[in-house]
Amino acid sequence: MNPVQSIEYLLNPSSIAVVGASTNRNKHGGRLIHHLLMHGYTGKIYPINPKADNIQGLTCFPSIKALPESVDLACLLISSKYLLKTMEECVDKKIKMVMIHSSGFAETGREGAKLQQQLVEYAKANGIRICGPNTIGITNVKNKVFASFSMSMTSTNIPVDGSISYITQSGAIGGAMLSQGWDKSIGINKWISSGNEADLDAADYIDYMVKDDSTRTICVFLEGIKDGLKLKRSLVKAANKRKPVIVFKNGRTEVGRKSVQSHTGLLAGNHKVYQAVFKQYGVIMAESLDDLFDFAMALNYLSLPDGKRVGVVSTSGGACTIVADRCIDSGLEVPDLTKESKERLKAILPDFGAPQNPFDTTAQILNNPEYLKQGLEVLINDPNIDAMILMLTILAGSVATHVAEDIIELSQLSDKPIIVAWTIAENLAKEGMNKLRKAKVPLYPSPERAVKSLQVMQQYKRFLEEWERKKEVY
Amino acid sequence: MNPVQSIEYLLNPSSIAVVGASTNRNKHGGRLIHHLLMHGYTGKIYPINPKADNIQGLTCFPSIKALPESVDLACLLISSKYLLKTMEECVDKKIKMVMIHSSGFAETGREGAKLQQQLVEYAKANGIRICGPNTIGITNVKNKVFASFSMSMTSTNIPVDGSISYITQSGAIGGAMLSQGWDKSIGINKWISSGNEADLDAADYIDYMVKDDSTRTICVFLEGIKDGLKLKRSLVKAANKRKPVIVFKNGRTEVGRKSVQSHTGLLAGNHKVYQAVFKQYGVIMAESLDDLFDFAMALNYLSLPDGKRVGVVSTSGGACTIVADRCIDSGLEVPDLTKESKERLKAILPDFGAPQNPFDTTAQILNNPEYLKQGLEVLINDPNIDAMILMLTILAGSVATHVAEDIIELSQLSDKPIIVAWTIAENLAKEGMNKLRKAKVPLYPSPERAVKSLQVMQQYKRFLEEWERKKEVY
Amino acid sequence: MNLEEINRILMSVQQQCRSVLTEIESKQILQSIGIPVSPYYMAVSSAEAVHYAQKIGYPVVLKIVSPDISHKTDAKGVMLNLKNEREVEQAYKEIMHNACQYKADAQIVGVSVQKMAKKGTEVIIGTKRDPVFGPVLLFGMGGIFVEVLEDVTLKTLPVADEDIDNMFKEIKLSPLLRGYRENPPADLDFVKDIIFKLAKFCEHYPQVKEMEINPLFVYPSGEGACAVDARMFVDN
Amino acid sequence: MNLEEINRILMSVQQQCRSVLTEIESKQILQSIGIPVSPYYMAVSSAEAVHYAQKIGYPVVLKIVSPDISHKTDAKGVMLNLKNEREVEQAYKEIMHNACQYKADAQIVGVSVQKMAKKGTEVIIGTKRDPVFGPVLLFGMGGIFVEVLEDVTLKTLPVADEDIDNMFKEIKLSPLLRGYRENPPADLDFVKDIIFKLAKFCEHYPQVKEMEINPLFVYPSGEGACAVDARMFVDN
Ligand SMILES: CC(C)(COP(=O)(O)OP(=O)(O)OC[C@H]1O[C@@H](n2cnc3c(N)ncnc32)[C@H](O)[C@@H]1OP(=O)(O)O)[C@@H](O)C(=O)NCCC(=O)NCCS
Ligand SMILES: CC(C)(COP(=O)(O)OP(=O)(O)OC[C@H]1O[C@@H](n2cnc3c(N)ncnc32)[C@H](O)[C@@H]1OP(=O)(O)O)[C@@H](O)C(=O)NCCC(=O)NCCS
Ligand SMILES: [Ca+2]
Ligand SMILES: [Ca+2]
Repeated sequence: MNPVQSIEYLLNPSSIAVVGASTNRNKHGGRLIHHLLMHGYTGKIYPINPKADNIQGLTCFPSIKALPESVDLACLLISSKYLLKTMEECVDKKIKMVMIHSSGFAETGREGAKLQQQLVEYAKANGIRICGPNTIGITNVKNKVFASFSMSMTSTNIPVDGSISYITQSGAIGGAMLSQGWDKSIGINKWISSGNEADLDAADYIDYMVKDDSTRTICVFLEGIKDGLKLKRSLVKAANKRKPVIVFKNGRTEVGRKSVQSHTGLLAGNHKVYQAVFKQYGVIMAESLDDLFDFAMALNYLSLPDGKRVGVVSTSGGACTIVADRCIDSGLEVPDLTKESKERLKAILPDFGAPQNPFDTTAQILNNPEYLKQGLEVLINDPNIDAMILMLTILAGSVATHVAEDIIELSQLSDKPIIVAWTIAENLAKEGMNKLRKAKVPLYPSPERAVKSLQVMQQYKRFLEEWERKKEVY
Repeated sequence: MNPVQSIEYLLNPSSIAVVGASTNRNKHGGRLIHHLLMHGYTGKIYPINPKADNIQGLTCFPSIKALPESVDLACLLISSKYLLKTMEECVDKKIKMVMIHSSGFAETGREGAKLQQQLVEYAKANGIRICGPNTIGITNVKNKVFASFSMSMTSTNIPVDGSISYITQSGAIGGAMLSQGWDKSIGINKWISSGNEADLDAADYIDYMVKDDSTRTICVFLEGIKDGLKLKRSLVKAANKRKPVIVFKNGRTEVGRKSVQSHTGLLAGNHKVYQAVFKQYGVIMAESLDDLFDFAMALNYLSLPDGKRVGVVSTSGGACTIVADRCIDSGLEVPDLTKESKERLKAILPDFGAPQNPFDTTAQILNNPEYLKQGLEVLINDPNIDAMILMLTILAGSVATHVAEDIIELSQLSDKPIIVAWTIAENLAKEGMNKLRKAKVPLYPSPERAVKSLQVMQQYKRFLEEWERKKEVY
Repeated sequence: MNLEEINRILMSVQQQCRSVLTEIESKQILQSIGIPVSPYYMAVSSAEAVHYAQKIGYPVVLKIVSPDISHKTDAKGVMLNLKNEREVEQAYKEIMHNACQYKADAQIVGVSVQKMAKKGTEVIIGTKRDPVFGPVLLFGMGGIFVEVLEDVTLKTLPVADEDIDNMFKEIKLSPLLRGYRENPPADLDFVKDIIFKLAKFCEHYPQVKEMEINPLFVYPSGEGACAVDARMFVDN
Repeated sequence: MNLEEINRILMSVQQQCRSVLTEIESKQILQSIGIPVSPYYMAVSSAEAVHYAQKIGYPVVLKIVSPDISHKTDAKGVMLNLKNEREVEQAYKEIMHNACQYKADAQIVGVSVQKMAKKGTEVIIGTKRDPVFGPVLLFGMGGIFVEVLEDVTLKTLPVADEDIDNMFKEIKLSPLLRGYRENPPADLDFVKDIIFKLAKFCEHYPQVKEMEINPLFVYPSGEGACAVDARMFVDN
């Protein structure tokens, strides 16, 4: 079965067998079953455990062999010693896709690597595909498939209409960031912890996401790759489909490379060469962890800006300056407004306001929140402006909610991207912030992260233009 | 009255008159009174408003003249037109310190600048000091003085034992960050919005904080300075007292400078020269807004590391690599452990664990949380290690709280700094995170911000050594 | 590409179980893929050196040629700007002497006599094989810059026209290539052509592990460029 | 510091209501604060130029001297490496001709004849007055680097020994100062001494708004340095 088809079974299984399922919800086998049930998995779940006949309300079977029918996906949560025997039972049962959660393979050294190699050869010989080993699981929010024992599965109010897909070679980092992203209502819909990538690797998963219509943006936490040319082929497909791929490359320094090697058995490779590949194939590099979802939000929710001329609006003079400095330092421009725009601004401003870009509504907004919307409207419709960055400071309570609604209204009327930075304690403007998040307006806690995300959109736009000119070489 | 004495009246007033107080809590005058009362101000409050005789339960006076006694501080919250008359009354009443909240001065252009100049000359001639104009207020948490109409005053569970002082030339940015800092239990105790600094300027406020025993770390949001030599004298005092000064300098680019000029009337100056001054006088530069309190936390809570050799511990291999990469890229080292340490690690590790720096406890920590503490103990006591960076990922609930308690215990036993990065949604590990914050263990949401803060501590340590050798020239 | 010439050279290097090509062998390969090199002759005596020097025309450069000495300057095996017979003879003797000092057992092929190339903007072009991504092209400012500043940029193959243009823009000292103050813009089209030729050669001969032209003298636009020194390493 | 000499020069510049000092005036001031400059003479005819050239010894450099021309190279007013009488005469005529072309109304003081200084590591040293922080020292690599790379670092006065050491470390090309490959370490103690002298001069004469030595040729440690070109601007 080709990789993309097998990944369809991984992410959209109509039935799942969990070998090593447990009644004890403090054990991985117990947690995985609990998470599947908790999130209302619609398919059939077959817990496999010789010592139990009922696990968390589900009839339990002693072995794969004992199953009444085949299943789309088998999650193997038993120690590596018993794996080969269970794999044989899977083959007999015509199971095509297995997820091997057990560790103790290439990441533990030569012995484990040999065991892993045997497993791969057996699977290849018998037409069965492997996700892992050493994977913490997968998630497909829209189809309610939460097949993972990561604690991130216990997150609450997970956004259901997301279109960001996140592939990670580190289960722990993957789970940690997933919980943070969902907590900020970032629409991460499909999540794959790929583990040691003994069989299916990041390139295969990218191929799947490129074909997947419900995926608009692909994030990858990458430690190393065995087959660079295969990865390049996947990146070509993503570029041709104009689907942005954002990568955090781990193991950049000498010490980092040794650390990747000792924790995964993977070769982190030469970071400068990775950077060259990423630049040629339009991959957006996440310099820090936060960048991954910061960039994904902007690229996923907004259409790309035509150019790099930014309109800046804020409720504070100091904030206008921070955003302006940051734009100039990252190669964006903060152009002057047209004469008409300045006139229109003068008309709505109190006497001492300055009709210019950046535009400061001053604290007057507290008495008259309309200022912000009127100011935004003038700037976003100015022909000199390609995109807007709006920085809110200490608006709280009802004023904040009112302003959030105005921003949402405007962002729906224009296809020039509007990005919002809001530097305030969450609890003081919870309602306003959640409205923006629900309406898919990219929202950042600091001006620097907002400007960086706009700069990346502009960079990706230029890549797509370059790609049109050079893609036949690739 | 010299500046430092007058600032004592500003921050520790035993009595406050609020000219322009209002019953309407949606107006600045109403909010300021409300915030004073809400936080239990212990001194006397005299609201001044000709149209009312009782404001929020306090007897109201028609004018300063009508006051029964002098006051330590007068907050003037009336339009700039009436200010001069009110100032005359303050002089007659022997009031020494006024805070002028009104805008409409130098920040609005030539007219306002002239008005501001008249005000300053009158004050100088009559021995009265001014904070502002255009200030949003001050706070002294320990003495329950919340004399500001900034919404940040409505923050809840504000830490009461803080020793960070924050001076800001932008009221809105100041309030926005204050609310964020308090929300993360960062111990910001004294806060001054200095406004247009017509009289008292950032150098005066730094002088005060250097002398103030309850201040350990000074943060400054700086747009521009008129008297550079005066600022240098204040920085000398701070360096001699080994009190770190962290500055976010705004208005760095051409567009940024114009924006500062138009919003404050201040000259942002040549950024390269500011950077030179900061380097010579040991000022720590906040490159982004988050840096200000990120660095303050580390510098305020911990003793400086002896060198730049970092021990890295994490619950995830991927996280070990990220922190290691980041340390190397910022000039820190991740040295090998001594033979003894390696032996001690081997003893506590499961068979497949690797006794090395960075040290990965692997997911085994879920079954045996003790691993982390044991691992930490070995590394922190290794003679090759000067400081520790610990990255936690997806530990949730009780395991998380247990681990937090272990970290706190260790940080109290050793004077080598321990810095924690915890990448997880707040709600999944609230209890553990709040324990760390209460115990003043610097906690960061991402590995990059944790490493940057340690790097800054190490940089400040080297400055202090250099300062000993060169201070007689200054 | 003159395949027979290249195969001949690579074959002979392989027969001698060597993995390092001499400067002369590397330059012969460059010539056969159409990359200009400063004219050179191989001399095995100081008399021959003088003869070739007169043939090329002064000033000339003398360089040690030995598969065991790849860092010629460290071995004091390079003498520049030799203006007459006496200087050439003197240089020949010194180079041979220094070579023995540097590596007594080094197999000395002889001393190359080269035209002292006209000064141009110094750049460095190279190729390397990355274990994960295959052949990688390198471009940067030559001489001290490439080492102290690490002012280089990489591209992997396949490579498009736009990628090479980006290479010229990505390096810190790129204003020097596009004409700065009184120095005219460099012949970047010619350099691009050289890079494409190297890329083709690299794909054609996977056994060539690493190659470096350092320096390539680039002349003002329309005046081309000249490979002044070159090194090549093959799998063996 | 030779105060009379300095005051004399500054006084005469002020009397002529000028704010720009010529290269010669700037060098005279440098000499009187103890900073070595390449020997120079002022010639007002091609014969005088030849006379001084012979006095200094070839090769020499001829440069236009005019308060109205501060960018001499742009005015093609600099002729380097003149090896004999004929070249000096020719250079004199050309410089005078170019000066008129460049700025017809420029007041020409004459043509300076200078020793062609021995090549050294090119650095730039300057002072400027910042409206907020007062006098600021500048140090960086000279020539193309300072412009393309902006490889400079600043310090404000007062300045300590450690601050100057930091200056030498802070610039990107600092390895070149501490001896790189075959070039020996530069005489940084001598450069530090020059910087301290400029700092003292700057504090002593607040009317000097801006000063720049570009380039200063720095020789290997123990061999000092030499100001090859200098500019000064005063308040007027
Ligand atoms: C796979 C792994 C979790 C199993 O460890 P474990 O849970 O301690 O192992 P157990 O022996 O308790 O087996 C788990 C359950 O499967 C049952 N079991 C054992 N062998 C079995 C078999 N052949 N078939 C079915 N069930 C079996 C056990 O009885 C147990 O059930 P119980 O809890 O009701 O007793 C462990 O070996 C491992 O690899 N842990 C690391 C996993 C990980 O972190 N992966 C990725 C991180 S990014
Ligand atoms: C100072 C300022 C807030 C006053 O504006 P305002 O509140 O709209 O002004 P008002 O005219 O309503 O006066 C405020 C109160 O003072 C009263 N008042 C007016 N003149 C007075 C006087 N001479 N003495 C005492 N009280 C007076 C008013 O009656 C009013 O009370 P009320 O609400 O009970 O009617 C306003 O001029 C201003 O400068 N705003 C910007 C402030 C700011 O943002 N500063 C720093 C931001 S970083
Ligand atoms: Ca839109
Ligand atoms: Ca401690």
